[in-house]
Amino acid sequence: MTLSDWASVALLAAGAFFFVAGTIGLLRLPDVFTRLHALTKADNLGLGLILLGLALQAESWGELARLGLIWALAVFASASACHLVARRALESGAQPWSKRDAD
Amino acid sequence: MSTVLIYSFAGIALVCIGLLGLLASSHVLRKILAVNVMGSGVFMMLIALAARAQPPDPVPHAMVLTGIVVAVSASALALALLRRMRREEGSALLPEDRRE
Amino acid sequence: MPTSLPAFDALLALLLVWLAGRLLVTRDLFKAVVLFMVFGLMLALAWVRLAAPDVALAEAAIGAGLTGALLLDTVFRLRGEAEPPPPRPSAGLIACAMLAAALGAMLVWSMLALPDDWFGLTREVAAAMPDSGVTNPVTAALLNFRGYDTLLEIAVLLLAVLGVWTLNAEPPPAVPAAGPVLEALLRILLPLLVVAAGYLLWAGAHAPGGAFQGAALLAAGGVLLHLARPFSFGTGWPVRLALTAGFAVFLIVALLLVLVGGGFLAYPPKHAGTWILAIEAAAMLSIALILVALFVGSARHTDRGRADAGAHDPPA
Amino acid sequence: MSEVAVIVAIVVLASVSLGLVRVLRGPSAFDGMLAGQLIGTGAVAIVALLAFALDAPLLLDAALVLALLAAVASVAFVRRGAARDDT
Repeated sequence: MTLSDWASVALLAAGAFFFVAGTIGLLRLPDVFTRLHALTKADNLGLGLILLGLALQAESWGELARLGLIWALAVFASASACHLVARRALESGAQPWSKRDAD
Repeated sequence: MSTVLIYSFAGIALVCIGLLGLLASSHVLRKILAVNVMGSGVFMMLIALAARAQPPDPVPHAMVLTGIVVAVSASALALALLRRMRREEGSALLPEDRRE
Repeated sequence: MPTSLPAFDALLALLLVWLAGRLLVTRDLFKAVVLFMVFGLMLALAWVRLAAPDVALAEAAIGAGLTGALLLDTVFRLRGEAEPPPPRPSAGLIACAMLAAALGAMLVWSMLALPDDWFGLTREVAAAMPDSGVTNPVTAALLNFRGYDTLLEIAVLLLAVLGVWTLNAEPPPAVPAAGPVLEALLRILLPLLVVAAGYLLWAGAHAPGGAFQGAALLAAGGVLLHLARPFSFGTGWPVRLALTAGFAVFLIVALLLVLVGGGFLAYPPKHAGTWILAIEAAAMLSIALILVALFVGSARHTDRGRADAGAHDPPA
Repeated sequence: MSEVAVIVAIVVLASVSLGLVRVLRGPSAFDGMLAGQLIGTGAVAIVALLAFALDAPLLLDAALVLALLAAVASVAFVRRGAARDDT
């Protein structure tokens, strides 16, 4: 294995870690807003790391361009979707969790 | 177990689950979902059979490809029928499933 | 082949079967629809694993866009009626379960009874590929070898639109005007969807892609637009012309080929690629419009709905 | 290398499946809307990983289509999802 292979393995493993972290956040966090935050940030970071790890192994510029485009689209789409879902939830009367609820 | 076998059996399971759901559920929307599950099972059996050859047989691919588009159109028609029924009769259940 | 692939396959197959079972027994219809949308995306992964990238593209485009929007729209309109509890185990239910089990047993038996050297039509297709005009065998099967089948499928889609136009007599539900974020999403995604559809149409000749996948992408764009700013495109003759253009071009080419002596949809091998691209371009636009029409529904009543609810007016 | 990619794909698939538990349990109808985000990102990652593991770079186009359409499901949820009276 070359140096770039090791780097890829590290990036892929880190990506998988963030996906797992996103799921733990989804399961453990108290309300829809914090869960959105866990999903949108952790999963997209995970996706970015995985795509970066794959980009190190890319064999053509076409692959590299597609990987970059996929990440740009995913980040843009999920940022917008996250905003829309959070706004809809707030408008429909979902109460953001506060420390008092924990007591 | 090989990939082809795993997905073949999954396809068969989907056909059976879909058929049971179609027969046993009373809400028409769920019947529509059940028919779609059944159709997906058939698609999966076809694609798994195609994958026995190397390279895969393209004819089932072409059939399933158009099948997916036809299935979504048929579902759209079924959903339109369901909405019309609900508007005319006030219920999304078939007459024999409605209870007073 | 990586040795852990069977583990992936087994996990995905279990997930698919679990999702299917769950979505049929879940009490809440909204959740059932959510599970069905997830089911569709997971199916796309299965097509990837079964080396069917053309099918995966179509499933990804249809499953992520149109199906979910259609089902959510219906659940939204149907809300307010409680679903009766699932049937208790009765003689009828047990008979249904036995019927399903018998069907499953027959399918398993027929699957296992296939000889090991059964490869379908792979060899026949490979032998005919040089004369097909394209290098992607799926496109060759769709537009050349089984062209009559695809022609009639487009006719079936048109019939579905006629049915929906006849039945769907409801205005779209009132939605608030699209905010700045949704507007920005539309401004960026819609042109990208059009470009991607054009790319898939062109790529279909030699790589995964083609008219159906391109049409599904365009239709997703149309559905997105309709969700943000409800519109109707009427039932006037320009719309009818555009809806039927794909079928008409396909049929005219087929008849022309009969006239020049080739036979129904028997392309001259030299120009087959050009004919196929021309048919696919027309078919893509028509299929996309058909799919959007299936979501938008009947125009007459949409217009009335707009007059009733001022909230539908797009922001200036 | 492709072995690693498949293992990571299995981890992502398992993590997405676990996330579905939240979608199913609720408690609010908005948790269903999270499914669009969860599955969208996960499916893109898995297709990209399989494209590498199966040495089929053309599959990246499928990942691209999924990424393009990831927002459509969420928009459908927001415009036709849980109504005010459902919460």
